[in-house]
Amino acid sequence: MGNRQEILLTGAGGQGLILASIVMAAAAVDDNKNVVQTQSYGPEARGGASMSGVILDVDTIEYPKVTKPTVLLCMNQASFNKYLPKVGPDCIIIVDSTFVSGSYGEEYKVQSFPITSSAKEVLGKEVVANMLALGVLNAASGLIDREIFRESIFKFAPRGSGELNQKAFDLGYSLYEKGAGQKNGVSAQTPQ
Amino acid sequence: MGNRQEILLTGAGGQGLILASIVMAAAAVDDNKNVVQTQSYGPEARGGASMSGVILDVDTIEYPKVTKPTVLLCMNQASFNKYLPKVGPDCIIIVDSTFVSGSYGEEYKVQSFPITSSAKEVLGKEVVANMLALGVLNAASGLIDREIFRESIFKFAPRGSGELNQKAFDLGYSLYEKGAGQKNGVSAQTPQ
Amino acid sequence: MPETKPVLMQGNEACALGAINAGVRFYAGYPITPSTEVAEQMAARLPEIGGVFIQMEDEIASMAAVIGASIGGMRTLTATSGPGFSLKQENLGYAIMAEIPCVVVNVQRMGPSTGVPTAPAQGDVMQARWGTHGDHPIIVFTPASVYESYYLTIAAVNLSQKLRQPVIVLLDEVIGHMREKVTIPEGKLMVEKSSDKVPSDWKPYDEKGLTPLVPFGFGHYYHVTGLFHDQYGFPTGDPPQVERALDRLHNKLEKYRDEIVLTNYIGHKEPRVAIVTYGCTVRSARAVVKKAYWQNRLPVGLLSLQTVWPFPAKEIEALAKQADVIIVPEMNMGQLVGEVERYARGEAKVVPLNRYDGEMISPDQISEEVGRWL
Amino acid sequence: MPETKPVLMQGNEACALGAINAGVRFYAGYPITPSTEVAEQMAARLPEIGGVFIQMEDEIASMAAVIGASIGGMRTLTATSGPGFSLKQENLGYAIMAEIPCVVVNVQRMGPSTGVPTAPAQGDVMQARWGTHGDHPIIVFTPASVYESYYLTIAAVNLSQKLRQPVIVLLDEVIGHMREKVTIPEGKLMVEKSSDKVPSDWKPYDEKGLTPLVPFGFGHYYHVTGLFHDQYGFPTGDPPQVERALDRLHNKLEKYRDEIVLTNYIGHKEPRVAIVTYGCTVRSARAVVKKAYWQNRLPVGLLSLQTVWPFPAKEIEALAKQADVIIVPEMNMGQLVGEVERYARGEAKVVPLNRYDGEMISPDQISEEVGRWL
Amino acid sequence: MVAAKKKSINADIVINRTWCKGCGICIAFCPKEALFMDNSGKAEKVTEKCTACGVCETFCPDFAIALVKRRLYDNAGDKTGPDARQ
Amino acid sequence: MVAAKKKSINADIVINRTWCKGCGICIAFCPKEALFMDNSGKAEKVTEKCTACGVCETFCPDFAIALVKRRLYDNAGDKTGPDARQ
Amino acid sequence: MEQLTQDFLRTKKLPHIWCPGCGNGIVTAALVRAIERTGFDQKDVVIVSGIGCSSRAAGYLNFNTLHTTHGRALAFATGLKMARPELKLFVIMGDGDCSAIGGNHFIHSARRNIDLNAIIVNNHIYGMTGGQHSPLTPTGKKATTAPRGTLEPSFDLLELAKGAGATFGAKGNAAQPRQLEQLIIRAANHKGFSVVEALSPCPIAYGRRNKLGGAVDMLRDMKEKSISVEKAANLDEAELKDRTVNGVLYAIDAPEFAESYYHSIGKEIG
Amino acid sequence: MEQLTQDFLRTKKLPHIWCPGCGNGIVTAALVRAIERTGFDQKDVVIVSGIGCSSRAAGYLNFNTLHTTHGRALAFATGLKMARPELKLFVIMGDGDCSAIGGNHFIHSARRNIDLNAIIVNNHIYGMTGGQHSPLTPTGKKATTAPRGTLEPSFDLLELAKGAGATFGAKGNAAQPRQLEQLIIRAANHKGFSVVEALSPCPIAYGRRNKLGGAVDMLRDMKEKSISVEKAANLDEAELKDRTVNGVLYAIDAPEFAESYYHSIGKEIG
Ligand SMILES: Cc1ncc(C[n+]2csc(CCOP(=O)(O)OP(=O)(O)O)c2C)c(N)n1
Ligand SMILES: Cc1ncc(C[n+]2csc(CCOP(=O)(O)OP(=O)(O)O)c2C)c(N)n1
Ligand code: SF4
Ligand code: SF4
Ligand code: SF4
Ligand code: SF4
Ligand code: SF4
Ligand code: SF4
Ligand SMILES: [Mg+2]
Ligand SMILES: [Mg+2]
Repeated sequence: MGNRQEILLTGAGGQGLILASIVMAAAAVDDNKNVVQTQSYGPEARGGASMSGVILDVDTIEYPKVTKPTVLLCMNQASFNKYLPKVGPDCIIIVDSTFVSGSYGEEYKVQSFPITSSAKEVLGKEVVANMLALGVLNAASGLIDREIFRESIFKFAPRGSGELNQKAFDLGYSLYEKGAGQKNGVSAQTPQ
Repeated sequence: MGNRQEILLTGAGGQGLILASIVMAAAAVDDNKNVVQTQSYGPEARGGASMSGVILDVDTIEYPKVTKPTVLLCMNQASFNKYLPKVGPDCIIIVDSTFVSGSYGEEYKVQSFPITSSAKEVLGKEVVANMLALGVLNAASGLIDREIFRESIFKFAPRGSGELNQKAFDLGYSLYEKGAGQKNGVSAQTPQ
Repeated sequence: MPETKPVLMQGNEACALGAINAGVRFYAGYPITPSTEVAEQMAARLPEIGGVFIQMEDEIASMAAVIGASIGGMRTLTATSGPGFSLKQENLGYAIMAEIPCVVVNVQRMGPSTGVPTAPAQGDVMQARWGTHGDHPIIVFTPASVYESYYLTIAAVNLSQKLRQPVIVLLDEVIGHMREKVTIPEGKLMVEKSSDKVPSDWKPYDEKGLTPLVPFGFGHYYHVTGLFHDQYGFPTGDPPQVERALDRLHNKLEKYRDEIVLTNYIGHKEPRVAIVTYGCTVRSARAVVKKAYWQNRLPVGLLSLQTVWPFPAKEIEALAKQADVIIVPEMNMGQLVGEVERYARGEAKVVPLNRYDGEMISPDQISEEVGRWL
Repeated sequence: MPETKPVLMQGNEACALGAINAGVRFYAGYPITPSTEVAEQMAARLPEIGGVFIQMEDEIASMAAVIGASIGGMRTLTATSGPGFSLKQENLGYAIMAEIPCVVVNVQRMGPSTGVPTAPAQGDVMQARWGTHGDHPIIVFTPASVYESYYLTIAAVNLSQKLRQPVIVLLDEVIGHMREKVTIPEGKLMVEKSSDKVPSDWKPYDEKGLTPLVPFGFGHYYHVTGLFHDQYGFPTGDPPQVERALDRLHNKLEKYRDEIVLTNYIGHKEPRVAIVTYGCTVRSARAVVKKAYWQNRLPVGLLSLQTVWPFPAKEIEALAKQADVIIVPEMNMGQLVGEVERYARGEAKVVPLNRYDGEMISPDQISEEVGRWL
Repeated sequence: MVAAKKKSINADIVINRTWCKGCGICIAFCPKEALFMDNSGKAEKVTEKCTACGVCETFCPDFAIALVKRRLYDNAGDKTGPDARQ
Repeated sequence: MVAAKKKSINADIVINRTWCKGCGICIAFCPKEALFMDNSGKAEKVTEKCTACGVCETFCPDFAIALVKRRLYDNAGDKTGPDARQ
Repeated sequence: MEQLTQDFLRTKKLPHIWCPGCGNGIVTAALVRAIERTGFDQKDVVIVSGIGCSSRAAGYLNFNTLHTTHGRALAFATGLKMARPELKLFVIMGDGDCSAIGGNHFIHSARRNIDLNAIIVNNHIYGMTGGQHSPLTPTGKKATTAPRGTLEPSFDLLELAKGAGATFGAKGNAAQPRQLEQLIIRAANHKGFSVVEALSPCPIAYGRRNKLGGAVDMLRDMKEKSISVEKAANLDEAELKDRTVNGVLYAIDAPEFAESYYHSIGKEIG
Repeated sequence: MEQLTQDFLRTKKLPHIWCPGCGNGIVTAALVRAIERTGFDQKDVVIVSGIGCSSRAAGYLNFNTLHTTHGRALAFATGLKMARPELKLFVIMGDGDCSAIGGNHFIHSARRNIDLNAIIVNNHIYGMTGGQHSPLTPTGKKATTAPRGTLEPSFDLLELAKGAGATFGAKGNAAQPRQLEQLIIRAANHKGFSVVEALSPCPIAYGRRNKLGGAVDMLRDMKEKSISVEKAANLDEAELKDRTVNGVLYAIDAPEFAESYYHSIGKEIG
C-alpha cells in the first residue's frame, strides 16, 4: 500500500470543493487508478466548513478515510488552522492566499497561490476557483495525467461551461508554474 | 389440585355471559376462594359466540384456562353443539331450553331449564336471564355460598336493578328445585 | 389498620391501578385490543383524581404526548399492543435519548402484522429490546399474574423516574384479560420526586451520573433534543462527547442492575432440568414444577423472569452450571431462548419449547418436555 | 461486445442503479439523510424509463405505497434511515405477513433517535431483525462496497420476488456516501417474473410452497390481509391454520437458505484469530488481514457477512471450531456479536470490538486487537 | 325460507334465513308492512302485502333479502334459491 | 466592529462581525443606504447616514445587528459590546 | 341484487361478522349496487380497506380486495393506483381509521387529487375495539374512553377534505340506501379524489351507550335529521341546526394526479 | 433588541448553523420580539420544535426548549400543554415538518383547539435534507426529488387548518418582519390553536435551484407579492393571482381544549 495517496480538499461550504473532489476522483478513474472519494456531511455544510477526501492507489483501496494526507488544499482560514496540525512534514500543502494568511511552523511545506482572486480577476468567474485549485493541486502533485484530468473537467461542467472550467484548470497550472508566493502574509514561522 | 373446578359459560354474544362469569368470580372471591376468570375475545364477539371460564380452587390457580369443565352452561344451540363433545361424563351440564333442543349421548348429564323464557315471562326482563342462569348453576353445583353470591349480584347490578337481579338469581334456584325437564325436545339419545 | 380485602381484578385494570398508585397522573393513548382496558380504566379514574386522560390521534402522537407531559413534570403512562408498539418506536427512542421517564405498556397479541388480534402470544420480546433504531438501553418487565401486573407497573414507574429511562411493561393477552383474586397492599408506592431539590450546579445531563429532571416552567432554561448532546442538552457531533453520551445511557442501567433485574427461582436446589420462562407461560411452568418437585421430588426447577431486559445473564450463567438441560417455553418461535443459549455458553443443553398458534402453552406440554430429559 | 468501462459511483447511486437494473420501476419514499441520494437518483431516472417516483407524506405512507404498487405487479423500492426505518416497521410486518415483495434500504446513521444524522454507525442491525412486532422472518444484506451496494440490491430485488418476502439492504453512511471505482457488468439481471404463468389451481398462499403473486387486475379475485389467513387469503384464527401460516413464512427462508446467506472468507485456512464483520467495517478488517496474512503469513482470517439475517449460523459454528478467538468489530455497542457468541457455543472466545462515537473503526484498531490474541 | 309469488308483480323477495340476524330493519322500513319477525327471530314475509318494491333489500344489513325476477327464480331452480347461497 | 454615535439620535446600531455572514440583506433593506459590505464580506455602517431606524436589525438573519440605546451602550461597557456575545 | 350477490359477494364467507342491525352491511350493499351501475369491469375494480368493523367489508366483496393496516388504506391505494392507473379503486374506511390515525393520508390524497373513491363509514365511534370516541364522535357523546361524554370538538370531515384540496365531497347515510348508492356512483365517475361520508348506525358500541335505541331507531333518526343539499340551500343556520346536509356538497374539476404523472412521462393510461 | 438578545438568545451558541441569507433567523428574531411584547414571564414560555433547519431555532432561544422528532412537535406540545396548561407554548415547524409528516398532528391540534401557537416557517422546501419538495412547494417548482418541477398540487396551509377547525390563522413573511412580529403577538394572545404561516427564503436549497436569485432577491419578491388582507378584500380573484394575502385571515372564539378539560375535572388553570 505504499502507493496510497490521500488528498484532502478543505474550505467553506459553497466553494465547490465537494464537486472538485468528485471531478478529481472521476479523472482518476479515467486514468485507470483505484480511487475512493468521501466527504464530511453535517449541518455544518450549511455555510460552514467543507471537507472532502480523495484516495488514490494502484492497489484496491480498503479503508476509505483519509488519515495521513499526502496533499492538503485549504481554501479558507478556518480549514487551514484546523488541518495544518494534522498533516505530516511530507504533505504537499496548497493554500488560497485570497483567504488564508497568518503564520505556520517551518516544518510545513506550504505553497500559497491567489486561487480565488485569480479566478475572479483573470477569468471573471469566482465559481471556477475550485477547478483552478485542481489545476494547481495536480501541477504540484502530478497525481493524474493532465490531459485526462482536463477531459474529466469538461464532462462534469454544467452545459456550456466546459471550456471555462478547463481554462481555470489550465490557469491553475500557470499559477503553479509561476511559483508559489507568500502573498497576503502566509509566512513560515514557529507557531505561536 | 383435586379441588379445581372449571366452569364454562357459553352462549351468544349479548346474552351477558361474560358479565355472569365476572359476577360469579367476584362472588368466589367474597367466598374466600381462589379464582381466575377468562373469556374468549374475537370479532366473533360481534353477535357471534361467547365463551367464558371461571376456575375455582382452594390452592393457588396456575394454569388459567379451562381444559376439562366440571360445569358447563349452554345458553344457545351453537354452543351446546360445540362444547358438549368436549366435556367428560362427570360434568354438570345446564342448558337453556328456550334456545337449545335436539338430542345428545346418554353418557351426558344434561339438565335443561327454561332460563330465558322464565326471565321474560316471570320477571318481564329478558336481560336478567344471565343472573337466573347463575342461580340454576349454583343451585346445581353448590360451588359458592348462596348468600354471598346474592350480595355479589347486588353489587354488580346497574344502579336500581340490584333487587331484580337477585330475584332472577333466586328464580334460578326455584327452577332448579322444581327439577330439570326435557322441555323443548332436549333429549338424551345416541348422537347421530 | 383496616383489613386489606382481596378483590377480583383484571390484569389490565391492575396495571392501570398500579400506575395510579405509583403517581401516574397522565395517560395518552390510542385504543387497541387487547390493551384497551388500560385506557378505559384511566379514562374513568384519572379525571376523578385531577389527572389528565387524552386519546390521541394515533400511537405516535400518544408516545409524543406522554413525553411532553413528562417534561412538564407528570408521571406518565401509555398502553398499546403490537401494531401500536411498532408505531411508537421512533419516539420511544427519543425518550431514551433525551432521558425522559415514561412507562409503555404493550399487551402482546398474536403477530406479525394484524395477526390474530385477540389471541395471546409472546412475540414482541425481541422487539421490546431492539425495536427502535440505534444502540439503546431498555428495561422490560413481564408480569405473570394480575398481582405482578400491578406491582411491576409500580416498579416500572418508579424506576423510570429514578433512572430517567423509559420502562416497558410487556404484558400478554392472557394476563391482561384474565381476572383473578388479588390483595392490594397499603403503603408508600412512590419514590421521592427526584426533582424536589434541585442542586445549584444542576445540569440536565450531568456527566457525573443520575441527575433529576427539572420540569419545564421552573426557570431552568435548558434544551431537550433527540440529537446527541452535551451535559447541558445542546447538540454535539463531537466523537468523544458522543461516546460519553451513549455510555452514560447504558451505564445507569448497569449501575442499578440489581434493582432492575428481577427473577424468581422455585424447585430443586440442584435441578437436572430447569425451566426458564416469563409472562403467562410461568403459570404453566409453575404448575409443572409444583407437581414434579413439590409432590414428586424430581430434580426440576423454574427460573421465572420478571425482567427480561436487561437480560438476566448472570442468573442464566449460574443456572447453566447447575442444570444439564434448560427448557425455554415461549409462545413464539423462539426469541429469548437465543439469549439463554448465549449465556449458557455451552454449559447446559438449551431446549426451546415453542407454541405459536394463538393458544397458551399448557402444563402438559411442558411436563412432557421435562419428562423427555429427566 | 463493447468494453465495460469502469465509472465513479456513489454507494447510494449504485443501490438505485442496481434496483433499476433489477427491474424496479416504482419508488415511494420520504427524504432522510444519509439515504436521500437513493430517492434523488430514482426521481431523476424513473420517469425517463416509464417508472413511477412518488414522494409520500411520510415513511409510513411510503412503505404502504410500495406494498400497494407491488400488489399491482411492479417491482418496488423504498429507502430511508433509522428514524424512518422505525416508522416503517408496522407496514414492513404487513408485507411479511401478506407476502408482498419489496426492498427496503436503510442507510444507517448514528442513533438512537435523531442521534448524529450525518455520522456513520451500524446500530440498526438488531432492529432490522426484530423491529416489527410478532414472529417474522427477514432477509438483510450488508454491502461493504459500492459494487456490493449495486449487486446486493439486485439480489435483494430478485430474492424478494422469488420468495414474496421483503428484503432489507442495510447500508451504512460510509458505503452510502462514498464514491469509488466500479465496473457494472452486462447481462441478465431479472429473475423470471414469477407471475407469468399462473397455474389453473393457483392459490394466493398455496400451502404447498412458493406460489407466484398474481397482480391485482387480472381477474383472480383474492383477498390480501395482515390478519392470519388461509391459503386463499381469508382471515382465520384457527390455531392449526395459524401455526401453518407462520411455518410457511419461515420455511421458505429455510428452504432457500443457500441462495440467501452470502458470506466470504479470506485469510489463513486454519486461523487462530478470525474476524467476523459486515458493512463498511469489512474494509478495515480486510486491510488488516491483507497485511497480517498476505504479507506476514500470520494465522488470521476474515469472514465477512454480506447477509446478516438469516444469521449465518452454520458458518460461525464451523469457524468457531477452527479459530481460538473470533473478533467481531462493529460500529455499535455490540449487536451481532451476540449471535456470534450464541453459535460459537463456547468453542471459541468471542471478543467484541466496538466503536460508537460516530467514526469508522480503523484498521489500526482492529490490528491492535488481533495482535492481542496472536 | 319463504319464496312467494304473486300475480301482476314479476319479482319476489326471498329471505335467506341463514344470513338473517333478525335485526328488524326490513320490517320497520317496509312501506307495506309486509314483513314480520317469526318465532325464531328471523324475518318473514306476508306474501299478499308485498309489492316487491325492493326497499327491504336495500335496507337489509345482512344481504339476506334478494329481489328475484320471477323468470329467473322460476327457471334457475336451486341456483337462485337461498339455500344455494349458504 | 463599528459602534457609531450620532447627535440627535439616542440610539446606535452595532454590528457583531463574528455573527455576520455577509448576506447583504441589511444593506439592501436599509432605507438610508447607510450600510455597505466591507472587504472581508461583513456589513459595515456609514455613520452619518444612519438614522437608527432599526430596520436592519429586524432584517438581519444572524442576530448580528442590534439597536443599542445610547445610555445603555455608554454605560454598560463590555456587557453590551458585541464582543461579549461571542 | 340476486345476481349481484352471486357475482360481487363472497357468499361462502357469509353470514358476516357484523352485529345484528349494524349499518356496515347496508353501506356495503349500496357500494355493490353502485359498482354494478358504473359498468366497471369486475376485474378492474379493487376494494381497499383499513382496519375496523367496516373495513371487514373487503373480505366479503368478490373483487381483488386489500385489507391493509389501521389508517393506511389510502397510502396503500395511492401506491397501487400509481402503479396501475387503469384500476378503479374504492377505499372503505371507518371514521377512526380515516380521520384519526389515517388523517394524514386522507388530507394528502385530497391534496394530490388522486383518483381514489374514499367511502367513510361514519358510525361516530371505534366499533371494532368496542366503543372509544373518534374524531367524528359528536361532542358530548359517551364512549368507553369518554365515560362522561367527550369534550373534544369533532371534525367536519367534508370540510376537512375540502380544506385539503378535495375535489368531490358527498354525504349520505344508511337510512337512505338508494341515495347513498347514487352518491357512490357519482363519486366513482368523478375524476380525482372523491369522498363519500356515509353515516351508519353502530347500535352496539355507540347506540347502546348513548341510549339511542336499537338499529331501527338510529336509522329513523338519521333519516329524519337528513336534509338534501338542495333544500338546505334555502335554510339559514338556525334552521339547519341538528340537521345533516346530504348529497354532493362539492364537485370541482381539476387535474387528476395519476393522469398528470403518466402524461408527464409520456404515457397514456389505459 | 440588544437586551432581548442577551435575555432571550443563547448567545454562546451563536453564530448559528443557518446559511447566509436564510430567513430562519429573521423569523426567529420576530418571534423573540413578539414574546417580549406579550409580557409573558420567561419561565412560562416554552419553545417546541420539530426537525428541520427552522426547527433548530429552539436551540438558540433562551427558554425551556424542546427539539422533538420530525413532524411530531405538536403532539409533544399537546402532552406538555395538557400537563401544564399555564405554560405558553410556541411550536416552530418547517413546512415539511408541519404539513408532510406532521400533517395529522396539525389537523388534530386544530380540531381540539388547544392553546398552542404554531409558527410554520414556510420556505417551500425541505431545507435540512438539501432541497426535496414539500407539500407547500408550489406546483412546477424544482426540487432534488422533482428535477423537472413538481407535479403535485400544494396545500393552502391556512385553508387546511380552517377545514380542520382552527380558530386563528395568519400569514406573514420574512420580508415584513415587523408585521410578522405583530401577527405572532396576536396569535399568542388568541385563546386556542393559532397558526402563523411565515414565508421565508431558503436561498440555498430552494432559491438557487429555481433561479430565484439570492436571499435579497427572494425577500424583495416576497414583499412585492404580498398584499394585506384588508386590501385584498377589495380585489377579485384575477387581481389576486400571484399575490399572497397577509395578515390575520381568521380569528374565531371557541372553547379552548386544555381549559375545557381542566374545567371538566373541577380545576382552574394557573
Ligand atoms: C396501529 C393500530 N392501532 C390500533 C388498532 C386497533 N383498532 C382496530 S380498529 C380500530 C378503530 C375502529 O374504528 P373505525 O375506524 O371507526 O371503524 P369501525 O370499527 O367503527 O367500523 C382500532 C383503534 C390497530 N389495529 N392498529
Ligand atoms: C422520521 C424522519 N424522517 C425524515 C427525516 C429527515 N428530515 C429532517 S428535516 C426534514 C425536512 C425539513 O424540511 P422542513 O420541515 O420544511 O424544514 P426546513 O429544513 O425547510 O426548515 C427531513 C425530511 C427525519 N429527521 N426524521
Ligand atoms: S319488497 Fe317492498 S313491500 Fe315487499 S317486503 Fe320488501 S319492502 Fe316490503
Ligand atoms: S333486515 Fe335482514 S337481517 Fe334484519 S331482520 Fe330483515 S332480513 Fe333479517
Ligand atoms: S438603523 Fe436604519 S438607517 Fe441605520 S443602518 Fe439600520 S436600516 Fe439603515
Ligand atoms: S443582514 Fe446581518 S448577516 Fe447579513 S450582512 Fe447584514 S449584518 Fe451581516
Ligand atoms: S360493533 Fe358496531 S360497527 Fe362493529 S359490527 Fe357491531 S354494530 Fe357494527
Ligand atoms: S438550507 Fe435553506 S433553510 Fe436551511 S439553513 Fe440553508 S438557507 Fe436556511
Ligand atoms: Mg367507526
Ligand atoms: Mg422547509
